[in-house]
Formats: sequence, structure tokens, C-alpha cells
Amino acid sequence: MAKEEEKRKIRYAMLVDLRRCVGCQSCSVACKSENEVPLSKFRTWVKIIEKGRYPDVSRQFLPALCNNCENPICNRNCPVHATYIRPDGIVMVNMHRCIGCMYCMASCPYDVRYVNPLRKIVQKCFWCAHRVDAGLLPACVETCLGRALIFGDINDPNSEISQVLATNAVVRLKPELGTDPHVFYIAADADAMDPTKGIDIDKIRFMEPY
Amino acid sequence: MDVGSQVTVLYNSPHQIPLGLLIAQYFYLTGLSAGSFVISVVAILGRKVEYKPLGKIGAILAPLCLILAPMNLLSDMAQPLRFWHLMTYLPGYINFKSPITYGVILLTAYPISATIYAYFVLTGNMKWSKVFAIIGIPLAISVHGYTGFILALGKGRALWNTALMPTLFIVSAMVSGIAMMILIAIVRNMFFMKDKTVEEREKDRQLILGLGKFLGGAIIADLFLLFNDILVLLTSSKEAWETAHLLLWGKFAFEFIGVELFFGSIIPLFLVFYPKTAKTFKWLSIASVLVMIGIYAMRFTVVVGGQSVPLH
Amino acid sequence: MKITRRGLLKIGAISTSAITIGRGFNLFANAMELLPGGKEVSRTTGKFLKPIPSTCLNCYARCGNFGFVAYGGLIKIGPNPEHPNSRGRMCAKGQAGVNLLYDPDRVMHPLKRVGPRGEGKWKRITWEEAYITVVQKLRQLKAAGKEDEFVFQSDRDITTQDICRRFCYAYGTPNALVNHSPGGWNKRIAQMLTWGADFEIPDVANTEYILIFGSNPFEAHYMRTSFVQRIVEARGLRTEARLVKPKARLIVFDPRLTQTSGRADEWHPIKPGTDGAVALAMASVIMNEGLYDREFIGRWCNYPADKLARYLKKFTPEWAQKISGVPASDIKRIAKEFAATNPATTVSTGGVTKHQNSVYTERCVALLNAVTGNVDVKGGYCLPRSYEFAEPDPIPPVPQRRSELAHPVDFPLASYEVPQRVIPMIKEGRAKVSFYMTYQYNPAYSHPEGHEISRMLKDEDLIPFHVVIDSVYSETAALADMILPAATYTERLELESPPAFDMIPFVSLRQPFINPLGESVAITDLLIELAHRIGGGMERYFNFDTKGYLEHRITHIDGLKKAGGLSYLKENGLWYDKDAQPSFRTYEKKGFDTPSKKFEIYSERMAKYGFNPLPTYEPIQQHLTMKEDELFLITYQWSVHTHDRTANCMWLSEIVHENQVFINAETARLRGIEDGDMVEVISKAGSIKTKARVVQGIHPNVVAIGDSCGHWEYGRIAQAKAFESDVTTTKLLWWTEKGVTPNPIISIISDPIGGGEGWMDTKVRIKKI
Amino acid sequence: MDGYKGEDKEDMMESTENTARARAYEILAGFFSNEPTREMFDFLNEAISCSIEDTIEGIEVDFATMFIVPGNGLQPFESLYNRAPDEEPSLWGKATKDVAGFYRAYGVHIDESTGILPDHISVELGFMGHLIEREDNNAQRRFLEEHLLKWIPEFCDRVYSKANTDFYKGVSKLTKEFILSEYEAIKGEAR
Repeated sequence: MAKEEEKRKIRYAMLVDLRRCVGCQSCSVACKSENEVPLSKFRTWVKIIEKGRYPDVSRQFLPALCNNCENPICNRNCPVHATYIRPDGIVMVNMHRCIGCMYCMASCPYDVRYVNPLRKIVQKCFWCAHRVDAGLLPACVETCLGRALIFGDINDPNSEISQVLATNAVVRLKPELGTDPHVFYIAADADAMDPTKGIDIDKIRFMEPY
Repeated sequence: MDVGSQVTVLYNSPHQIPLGLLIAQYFYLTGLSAGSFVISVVAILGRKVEYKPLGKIGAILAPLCLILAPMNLLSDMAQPLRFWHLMTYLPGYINFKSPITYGVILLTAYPISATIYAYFVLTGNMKWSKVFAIIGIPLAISVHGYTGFILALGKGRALWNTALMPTLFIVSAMVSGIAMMILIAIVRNMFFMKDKTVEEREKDRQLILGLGKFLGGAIIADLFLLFNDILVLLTSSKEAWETAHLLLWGKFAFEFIGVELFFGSIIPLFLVFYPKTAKTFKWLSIASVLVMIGIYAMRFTVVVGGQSVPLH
Repeated sequence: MKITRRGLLKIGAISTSAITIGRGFNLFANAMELLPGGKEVSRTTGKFLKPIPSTCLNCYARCGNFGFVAYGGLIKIGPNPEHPNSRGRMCAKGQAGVNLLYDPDRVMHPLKRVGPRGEGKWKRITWEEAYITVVQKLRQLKAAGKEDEFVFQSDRDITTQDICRRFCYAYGTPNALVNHSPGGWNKRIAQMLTWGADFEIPDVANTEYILIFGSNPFEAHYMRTSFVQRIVEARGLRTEARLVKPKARLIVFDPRLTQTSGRADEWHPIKPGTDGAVALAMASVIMNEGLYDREFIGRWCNYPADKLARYLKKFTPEWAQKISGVPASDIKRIAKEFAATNPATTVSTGGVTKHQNSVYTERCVALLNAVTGNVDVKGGYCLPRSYEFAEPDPIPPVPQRRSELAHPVDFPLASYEVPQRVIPMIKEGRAKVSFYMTYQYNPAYSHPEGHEISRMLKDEDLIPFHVVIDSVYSETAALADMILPAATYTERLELESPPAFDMIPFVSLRQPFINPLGESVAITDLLIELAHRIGGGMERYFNFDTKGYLEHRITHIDGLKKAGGLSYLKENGLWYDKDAQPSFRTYEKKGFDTPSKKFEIYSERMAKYGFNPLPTYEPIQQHLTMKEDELFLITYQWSVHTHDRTANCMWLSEIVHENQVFINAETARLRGIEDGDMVEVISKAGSIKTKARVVQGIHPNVVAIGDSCGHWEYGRIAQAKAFESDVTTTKLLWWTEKGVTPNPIISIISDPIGGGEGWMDTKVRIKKI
Repeated sequence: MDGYKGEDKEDMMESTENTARARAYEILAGFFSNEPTREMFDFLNEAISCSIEDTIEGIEVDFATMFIVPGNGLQPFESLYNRAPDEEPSLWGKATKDVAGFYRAYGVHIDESTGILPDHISVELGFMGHLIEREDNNAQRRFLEEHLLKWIPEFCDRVYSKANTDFYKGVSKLTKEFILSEYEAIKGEAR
């Protein structure tokens, strides 16, 4: 019994407090720097929109990153188990296993995966698992200017993320798909969360997959 | 321009389309293979002796297409040399929940069975060809049906995530398979039956014209499914509506409305049922060609169009 | 009770957390959580990397950073959590310092021009040859007694300006033009005139009301990273036990919807250059309704309250509404809120200081803080706290020769050079230059009428010899005769003492993460070497190496000396007095650093030169002759770029690489412009072509163009060209637009008092092409 | 993720020796932070049978008398012991600030609502446990050298002489010995 309690399951999650986000993109660049993300690809970035009519206009931000879902479709659909889920909930891609079929990318409802054009494997945000294992926070969380990003163990009632989650209304992206995403947003703007708002869907430029 | 909400996206990361033309082509080729195999089996198992030659054509085409199809898959993979990762059938190494895994199993089993089937059909061993026909039918249907599953399990994409997708794929496979059979049969009739008697050639001709009716029926079934699909897209979620918009009057309107529906379905339908055109090889072959192009456009719109609605 | 160490460990091994009381009592709120900052772990080996504490210089905020070095290279730049200002956070620019260091287009060797100037043909030379050429020229000048024909100019590089000035004075030229950049100086002059410090530190962390005039701290502020995190904190937007604090209101006056105004409580689109009128009207409301701080005005201002109220009477909110377009009712309401909320503070940067009437405007804004008694109080408008560094003896005397460039007669109060006028003044023949040396200075791109400046720089009669010291092949370097490769900030040893936001001054050290790449040399080493080679008595002022120089500079700081001086800094990156407590109302000790020792609402010095001694609003000349179809052009800085030094950082340029012209939807509709159309922006000085970005969030009479992109030299990333290189993934560069720069169509117009450029005073017409 | 090997990492984290050490610090911290709970008492008595002869009431009285009642000179704060010769003994002395800075440097906050000073012995011991969990040997050595060793032995000696119960005599002896032995162990390791 003692052992069990000691091994209380950790479930990491990310919380984005958009009241504190300033849209500075330092998370985007921190991630590029930390994980050697090549040009043209992003693991995390901040979507910035402007909404309203002059003079009642506001800017809204939405940092996007892998949701490290509890029931990820990418994991379900990966034919070779290259995508796997760590016990602490982080969804990982095994670089030696990945065959680059890109089916996980097509499956991901958040479009946060990409093929690394240099290494030709699929990569994505994994909450800097190498840093987390060393007891550090993910690079984006560390550098966030407004401390809008909170990362931690939601199974630990004393963690900051648990406390903030307990006292604030949060939303998630596309929870209706049953993926159980683990990136929570406080005060996210509905229009920023809507991928089809504010763009001409017929004129979007798409990138080559790699 | 809608007045209620004024939203301008000032910054977003680039969108991407992971599955491209090669995948569409792969789906197309498996469709052709499955379609021709099913027709061939119907001909072989059927009681009418005159259908037998068609059986032979189908039996050759089915494995042929299926050899070409995985080439597309391999060249689409970012790590083609790791294809063997898919074949280490050990639990923990491959994921039996993934439709691609079904695909790998099917893509191994089906060409083998289709080749053996073709061998027996060509050597005239009816008993064994029937056995392999029966083995091959579920495989052929699955090999194309699974491609529908691949898409249907992409939950985030409104165009794909529907239970209709496998059925739609199988029916459209039939359509394209029949069309290809007709074309080959016409070529055979016109150029390779010079040594046959006039009656024999006429019998063959009637057979081909009869296939045209089959084609018409399959097209109707296909259109019916498409109609259902579009109707649901138009009336369900916002993403679905955006997808319908793309197909009906947006970016893919030409491919979908023009090529797939009008040239690929309506005109061939007219050609195979209108008495004057239904009776000539010329019009029938035109109809078949149009159908094949139409189905190709369909694969393209489904695969690429389905991913053209941004997800972030 | 008998337990041994072994026994205790045994208990530890088997006990559960229920027994361990240390946990139950929950002392460490965060103890079991992951830790931010200061560390970096290798992705491949899982080992911690070696951190080198240093100080950033990708903008002037000078945050604390750590360079993580492995395999002889810099892997990553991360934030330093112990830095009192930046507190473990780092903006996009700071992290992209790696790009700056490993820029594939960096100038790595001394280069000498071959063929005509500006043709782009260069020959690699040795440092020896470079030194000999430079020394020979300087010696010749000196021998001819024309030391003042040597002009040294740099963009305002706070860090190195002292040694650059020392070099010039030791050589004998007064032309050490190292004090300004063309933006932002007006504000400093206004502040000097008003309260004797050259800028303010709004204590936003503790304030309850933030009134912003033309500033965008969320994207660009001279102390951005430190500043913005405190604004967010003051807004107290997280409901958790540890953050029970009243929410500070954020009010922004800005013609453009920025990241700041877009997230503020109120955004008031204002006509550019009219902030002074609004601030005056507010002061008027506060004074005339008796909401002012009697004590502060009475004791610490040099103008009596009743007289001030009388003077301000004519600046009514209605008057301000007519000028600025901000409703009088809003002005009145905000004025009352501002006066009623204590503490409160104003923030004013670019939008205030980049106009011709900036000095007046800035004084109006400062006045608001004075009348509400928010000067140097906790949560108010505070004096900067930093350490002054000493100059080692012997100190070279300031050359007595009068120089028009260093002290232009047209700007008597500007006390230093007016940088954007330097090259035009040479052209006008007001000064003769035989040797022009620039350091990290790119007027051809970053100055108004840039193309004109380029032409002058190209003229060999005007500037016979031009040496550029820089790490990038800038537009100006392309027009030079010799380029000397400079070390970037990640390879230099320097001292910093940026103003402290926690009000306890500190010293931080910038130290090299790696040895300078190629043949680059740090500017201090270069100048010391040059001084010794030139000789003639000059070398005695440079009787040190860089390290020795820095040691000299901090000897007067006792606490630091006790802690270990430079070696302490090398180990820790920064030092501050850990026992010090923040103190406020520091002026109570010695008064303000002004002639009257008071907060000068009335400036004698301004009166002396015929300017209005009281805060006032002066309309901008160009605005008076505005035609129906003309619009104001304003420029701004992107959140991921500096004005002109980051375009070749690929991570930054990937996010922003295009300067579209932002235009109000209604204005665009009237001109038949749709989003994405190519348009031509035409001013008196010229025209540029760019894409239109039709948005709601901008004043209808204003168009805005960012000022970080559109380089025509500088490197291939800045010019959106993909290429193979061994250091980076540059072959994947995917964007094709490099943007435009608005600088060439902005005329050189200066504030007559401050001398700073009126960047935002250009009238333009815009048409679809 | 590059080069990540899940299994290896897990093995690495299972360093039981360190867990035990961290726990030990926490237990010691607990002895000085509050009176032992009944649970703890029973645990010590039965589970590891160290046969405490005192009653729990006696221990509680001893705790309060020594550590809570002011004026006994046994308040467990570092700044009262570890100070410069010319410095007056006071709470919130220089040592308090130093140790607070130490915590800040390692990203640890003290929950201010508890009202406890950062240089309370239990906070320091608990922090040491935390450092062990982070496996930061240099920090441990520094913290031992700069803080714990500077005052805890002296403090423990005083407790030992003042304590009325066997329990606190034992605890103080154990704490002192443990800290000294820890330093011996760490010194060898860190160099």
C-alpha cells in the first residue's frame, strides 16, 4: 500500500491563462531553440487575431501546442507504435520507429504535428519531456513573459496548476472529439479557437508536408 | 460579408496538408483493383458462360493495379526504407488498432490470393479459381474498404469522419473497376478478336454493352451515397459546412461539381442509358473514360479537399 | 529514543508521506513542482549543460541570460531566474541571440573595398593590414592637426559608449557621436529638463492605474521583458491564493490597436502627435477640480498650484477633443480616475517621443504624475536606479575644439549630437570629415530619408574614408571602404547596470559564451589595440586590457568589491546589495537633479532659448496643412524584432518578415483597397510599394508600417533567400517576401528642442496599384 | 524526441538511496516543526520499535517549552546562531535573507500564509530534502556548508542539554550526527 501511494500517478498538463498572455511569441522561439525545430515548422506558436469593429476592437491570442491527449487519435492510428504515451501522460514519438507515413498528422484534430524536413520523421511538442525528466519546466513555460503558461501535475492537489484549475473556468480545444486534450485555456476567445474564422478558406496557402 | 463578427487573423503558423496526391492515387489504384476483381469473380462464379472472358480480364488487372498501388504509398512515406517496420507482426511493434496495419495485412494477402486466382482462371482450372474467388472477394472488398477506414478515422476532418466513407469507397471502386473493364474489353473486342467469328464478336459486344448497364447502376448508387454525404455536411457542424462550401462552390468546386459529378457521373449516366449512345462502343468508351477521370477527381477531392479546412 | 543515521535512512526508505511531517505542513508551496530557469539539459545525454551567466543585448532591456555551452558551441540562450529585472523570462529576441552569433552571413574577416564604392567587391585583408591602414590615416590627421575630422558614430550603444567616447577624446576629436539613436531622444531631453533624470521607471508592479500614451510595452519598450511581466502581474489576473491584489486598470492612448491596447481595459484611438493635448486637459481637470496633491506641488514643484490651475484653465477637455478626437467625457473621467487612484503611473514611449512636439508632450505627461503626487512613490513614476560606472584614471580631457556635429547650434538644449542630421550636415558643409568610423550603425537603412543618406555615404568627396565596425554586412557596411568584424554581444565582456525595477540597483556582467567567431574582435579590444598603435600619448589613457578596464569601472562600488568584484560577477552574472531595501521619494534627500532642485514644471532653461517654459501642446506643422486624401504614416516595432538589427535572425524573421501597411477598413473601402492588394504609399520624400492589410484596429486617418524588414543588404535571411549553409537549416527558408522599410519616405524633421527625429509626422497618400 | 529512452530514465529516477535521504531530512524537519502526531508516535514506537519512554504529553510539553515559548533561547532560527560576531541576534537577520535567497535561486517559494521564517530549522531541513530530490550535489554541499553546518550542531547541543524528554534528546543527537555524517558523505561525492 505504501508503495502505491508513493507511486501516485503523475499526469502532466498545461494551462494557458490567456488573461496573462501578451502575444510575445517567446514561447515559439524558445521551443525552436530548445528542440531544434527547423524553419517552416512550429511545435508551439501564438495565433493572434483582431476582433470587433472600430473603435471597439481587441486582440486575442491563442497559444497552440500539442494537447498531449488522454485518448490521442494519433496514437490510435500510428501503425508502428512510434507514437506512444508515457505514464505521465506525455505523448511521444519514437524517432527510430517512425516511418513517416504522416497518418498521425492527418489524424490529429489540432494539426500540431509536422515532419522534420531534415530528419524525415514526425515530431511534435512533447512538453520538453527531457527537461521535465530533469526536473525543469518546459522551455516555453520557463520563458513565458506573462507567466501565462502553467505546467504541472494535475493529480497533485497542491500543484499550482491544480489550484488554478480548481478556481477558474477553463476550456479545451475540440473536446467533443473525445480525445480528452490536456491543454486547458482560461479565458480563451471563441473566435480565436475557431480555425475557420477570419480567413478566406479558399485562399489559404498550405505548406508542403516536408 | 457577415457583419456580426469582424475577425482578422494577424498571425498563425502555416497550415499543412499531410496526405497528398500520391495517397489519392494509391486509393484510386486499389479501387480499380478491387472493382475489377469483384467483376471478374462475378463473371467466374456466374452461371452465364459468355461472361467468362471478362473474368479473365479482371483477374489480370486486379493484381496488376495492386502492384502499382503500394509504390505510391512507399514514395509518399518520409522514411520508405523503414517500410519493414510495418511488417514486424509482433504485438508491441505494430499497432493492430491502426487501419494502416489492416492495410498492410490486406496488401500482403490480397495480391497473393489475386495472383493465384489469376493463375487458375487463365489456366482454366474452374474448381480452384472458384475457391480463390471466394477467398478473394472479402479481401478485395476489405482492401478498398480499409482505405475508407483510414479516412473515416481521421476524426478532426469533417469530410472524412463519416461511417459512409468505407461504403462510398467500395461503391466508387466498383464504378471505376467496371469502367476500366469496359475499356479493356472494348479494346480486346476491337483489336484482339480479329480471328474470331462474327457471331462470337457480336456476343462479346452485347456482353460489353450489358456491362454498361452495370456501370450505370453503380454510378447511381455512388451518387446516392454522395448525396447523403453532402447533405450531412451541409447540415451538421461548422467545419462540415466549410467543407461542403469548399466542394460545392469553393476551391474544389471544379474538381467536385465539374469533373466528378458532371463529367464523371451525369454525362456517363446519360450515355449508358440513352438508347442511341448506349449501343455504340464509341460512346460507351467515352463514358468509361469520363467515369475513370471522375473517380480520380473524387479521390483527389476527398483526400486533399478533406484536409483543406484548417484545424488551427 | 535511539536511532542512528542508518536507522533514520531505513525509516526514510520505508516510510510513507503520511509520516513525513515536513510535507504535511506544506512549507514549500512549489517544492515538489518543476523548476523554472537557469538550467538546460541535453536532449541526447540527459546531462545538465554548463551555464554561463551573462547579459542580453539584443535590445536595450539588457535582461539576464544564461548561455549553455556544449561541444565548444553555444547550444541555447536561456533566461536567468536570479536577474532582478527579467526574473527568469526572456523574449523571442533574446533567445534568438543564437541566430545572431551563428548568422551564416556574418562578417568574419576584415574586408577592404575593391572597385567603386557600393559595388560589392571586397578583398579579405589581415587585421595587421587593417590596423596599419587605420592607424596611418589617424596619425596623418593628427599630424595635420585635424583631429576633429575623425568622426566616430554609433547607434546609441549604452554599453560601449563610454569607451568609444574615451577613445575619441584621447585621440583629440570632440566628434564622439555615440550618445543617441534617432528615436527616443526627445523624451530623454524632456525628462532631463523636468526632473533631471533621463528617463523614468514606472513602478508598474505595484501600481493600480496605468495610463499609457503611445507606448506598446507588450511588444516594444526599452525595458520590455522586465516591464511587461510587471504590468501583467499588477493586473493580478489570476485568482489564486497567492495573488490577491487589486487589479490595475490599463488605459491606452494609441492610434493603432497594438498588443497592449488590444488587451487593455480601454483603448482610445488618438490622432498621432496629440497626446500632449489630452494630457494637458487631464492635468487641467485635476487642477481645477482640486484633485491634485497639494503637498507635492507645494514642496517639490517650482510652480505654485493656483498659478498652474489658472494656466491650465484654457486647456479644457473640449479643446482637447477637438484636437485629438478623444471624447471630452472620457478625458474628464480618466483624469478623475487617475487622480483618485493611488498609486498610479503613466507610460509614454515611442508614440510620444517620435514627434516634433515630443518634448512638450512628454512634459505634459510628466506633469500629470507631478500633480497627482505619483513621483517616485511605490507604484508610481519613479526615478531610475542604477550604478554609474567610473572611468579609470587618467581621464582624457574633452577636446576644446568646437564641433558643429557634436553640439549643433540649432539645437541648444539637445546637448549632444542629432544623429539623423549628422550626414546631411556633412553634406551641407557644416563639418568636414576625412575619416568616418561607425560601429554597429546603419543609417542607410535605419535613418529617415535612408536612400538619400545612402547616396551621401556613397559620395567619396563627402566622406573620403569610411570604416565600418560591425558583425553584419549592413546597408551601410556595403557602402564602406573597410569593414572590421565586430564580436556580437554573445562574445564580449562588458558591464551593465540597467535601471532596476525592484528599485535596488544592480550590476550585471556580459561575458563571452564562446571565443569570437572567425576573426571578429570585441570593440573594446579593438579600440585599446588601436590606441596603443596610434600612440602619441594616446596610449596612456588605455593602460589596461578589457578585463582591467572593467575592474577599474567597478572599484567604487564597495559592496561588489567586497563580494569579489569581477570574479564574483563572472561566476554569478550579476550583483546587487542583498541587504538593501527599496526606498522611495529619494528626492527628499537631495532634491531633483535640476537647477532649482525641484520638479520643474516651469523650466528656466527652456525659457532661455525661447521655448515655452510651461508644459504646452504645440500642433505639428504638417498636420495643419493636411489635405482630404492624406493620412498620417506611423511606424512601429514588431514584437519579435528590433528596429534594424534582427532581420537576419531566422527564428524571428520566420515569424515577421513582411511589412504590410495597416489601414483602417473604412479608409480602405473609400479608396477601393482590399486586404492583400498591392498599394503605393507616397510621401513628399518618396514612395514605397507594399501589401495592404485591412484591419479594424487603427485610426481611420492613420496608416502604419512596421520598421524591421525590407533590407536590401544585411544577409540572405533578411532578404528571404533560401540557401545551403552548414550552421543552420537555412535551406528550408520558406517565405519569399522580404517586406519594405518605411524609412526612405520619412523626411528628416527634428523636434526643435530635443533634436530627435519626428518619425511619425509624415503625411502620405495611399493608392492601389 | 531525440534519443529518449523511456526505460533507462525510469531506472535513473528510482534511486532509492536518495529518496531515503530526502525522507530522512523531512522526518527530521517534522520533529522540529510540530509536536509528533499520534500517528508518528505510534509509528516510531511500534513499526521500528525505538521504544520511546516518554508519554506523548510529555513530548508535547517539551516541544512547546523549548521551541515556542520565547525567551528560552532555543528558537530554531538560523539567524540567531549563524551570525557575524558583531551582529545582534535577531530574527530576520542576515542569515535569514541569505537562506531566502538560496531558496529563490532554486525556485522554491515558502508559502507566506504559514507565517514561518525561511531560516526555521524545519524549513531548512525540508529544503535540503528537496535538493536531494533534485539530485543537485553541488547545491547540497553549498547549503550544508553555508547554512546547516554553521548552526545546527550548536543548536542541537543546546537542545540536548535543555530537553527534558528522552525523545528530544535523541532527536537532537540524531540530527547533529546525521548532518555531520551527511557532510562527510557528500564531501567525498561532490569533489
